[in-house]
Amino acid sequence: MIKLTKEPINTEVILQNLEDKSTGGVVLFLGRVRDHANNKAVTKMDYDAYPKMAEGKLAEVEAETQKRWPVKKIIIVHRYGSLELGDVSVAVAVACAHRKDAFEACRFAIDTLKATVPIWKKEYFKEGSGWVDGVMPTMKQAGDKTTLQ
Amino acid sequence: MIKLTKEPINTEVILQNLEDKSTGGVVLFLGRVRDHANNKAVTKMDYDAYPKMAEGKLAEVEAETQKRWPVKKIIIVHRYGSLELGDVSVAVAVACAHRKDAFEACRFAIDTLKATVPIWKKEYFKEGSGWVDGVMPTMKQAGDKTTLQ
Amino acid sequence: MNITLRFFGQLRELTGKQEHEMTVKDNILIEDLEWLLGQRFPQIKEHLETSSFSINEEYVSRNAKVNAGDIVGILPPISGGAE
Amino acid sequence: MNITLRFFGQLRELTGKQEHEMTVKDNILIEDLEWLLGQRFPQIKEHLETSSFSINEEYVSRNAKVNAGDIVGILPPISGGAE
Repeated sequence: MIKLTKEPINTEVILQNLEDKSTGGVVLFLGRVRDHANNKAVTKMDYDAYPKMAEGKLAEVEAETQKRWPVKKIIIVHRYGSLELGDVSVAVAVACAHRKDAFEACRFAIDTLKATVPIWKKEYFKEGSGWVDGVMPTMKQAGDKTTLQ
Repeated sequence: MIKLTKEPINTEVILQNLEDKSTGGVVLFLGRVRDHANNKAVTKMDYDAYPKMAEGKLAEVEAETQKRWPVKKIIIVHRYGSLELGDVSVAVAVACAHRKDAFEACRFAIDTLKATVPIWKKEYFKEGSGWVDGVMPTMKQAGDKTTLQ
Repeated sequence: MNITLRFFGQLRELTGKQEHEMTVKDNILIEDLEWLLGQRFPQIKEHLETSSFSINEEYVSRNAKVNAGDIVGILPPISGGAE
Repeated sequence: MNITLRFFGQLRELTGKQEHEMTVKDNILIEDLEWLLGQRFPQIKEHLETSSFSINEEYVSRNAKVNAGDIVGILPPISGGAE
């Protein structure tokens, strides 16, 4: 399941939706708004998205992760809009029979998401603000590193 | 924080206790009772522990993980007693400034826990039961693989 | 032919535009559109080289052809998620 | 001297004992205690080789010395957590 949303991310609901008696290992990653960046205090963070395209890319991340690992359940939620310090901006949760797969699949999913999903961050400092330096999106997944020319 | 308990593990409370505005990456691992083992249906699972020693080893896992990675918060909870299918038996949650560290630290903590903490599982099947084959505990952490002679 | 441009992140701020209709020659290549954009919006010229382009919500390379009615996204380097 | 044994997991089931007081010669080594246990509890003899020992809640090797009043744990291979 994938979701792009302006609402707060509810980790409790994510873990409930991940319940599955056939899976022994669950790995949940949460990305949160941090109070500092490059030794400067951050006060809040805006996330800009290309919503329809971001949803398509999130779905690709989900499909590619399921293709590469024996994933029983996967939930990817990304928030956008204006976030406060400590707010969860992204959640990736994976349930597998074994923990090794769950760790690897979750790591792959968040790394691939970061490399492909069109979302931009703007940091606000006590004085001023700035768009966060990012990466050129990869054509496909993090697996092949072909950068768009 | 470490805890060995007979009570159900509350993941919501764990995530609340992991809140920290200086950390951008959180990784939570949950181990759950699975409905199958070696192609046999499991109906429930008993966990036996050497409580005082297990608590000491959990504290060592916590300390060693903090020594090796820049971990801001770490919570390790292991349950013992009689568990039903789907019940969470172990939770390891780590918060770091960056996600790479959070993934590695969480993985190290659960792997080391499995190799050192004196806990035993007994599986119940439709017919019969059996203690789960385990590993010889390592003297120290998973890092050095010295098995006790 | 007419196409629709969409700007994101810093490019949206610099152009002051979220969406922009533009008339271009038929079957223009993205690389030629990139040059045109540098003329039309000089304030983003230096950012175009490190930006990516999408046509109808799919990343495309610089030699992709644009068709009439296409929605072309101009995407600065992405920075979603957390480090 | 007197020591206290603690059995866990399968060993507890096989011996039917959780705790067991035992009188042994002073400063006995774990490896000699292991031999004694095989005599006293033949039903766990085959499991002792793959078991680990603890003294007062710390893993010890086979050549560790046991002191009067020590609590000696006999621990079969551990299997905590999930795979």
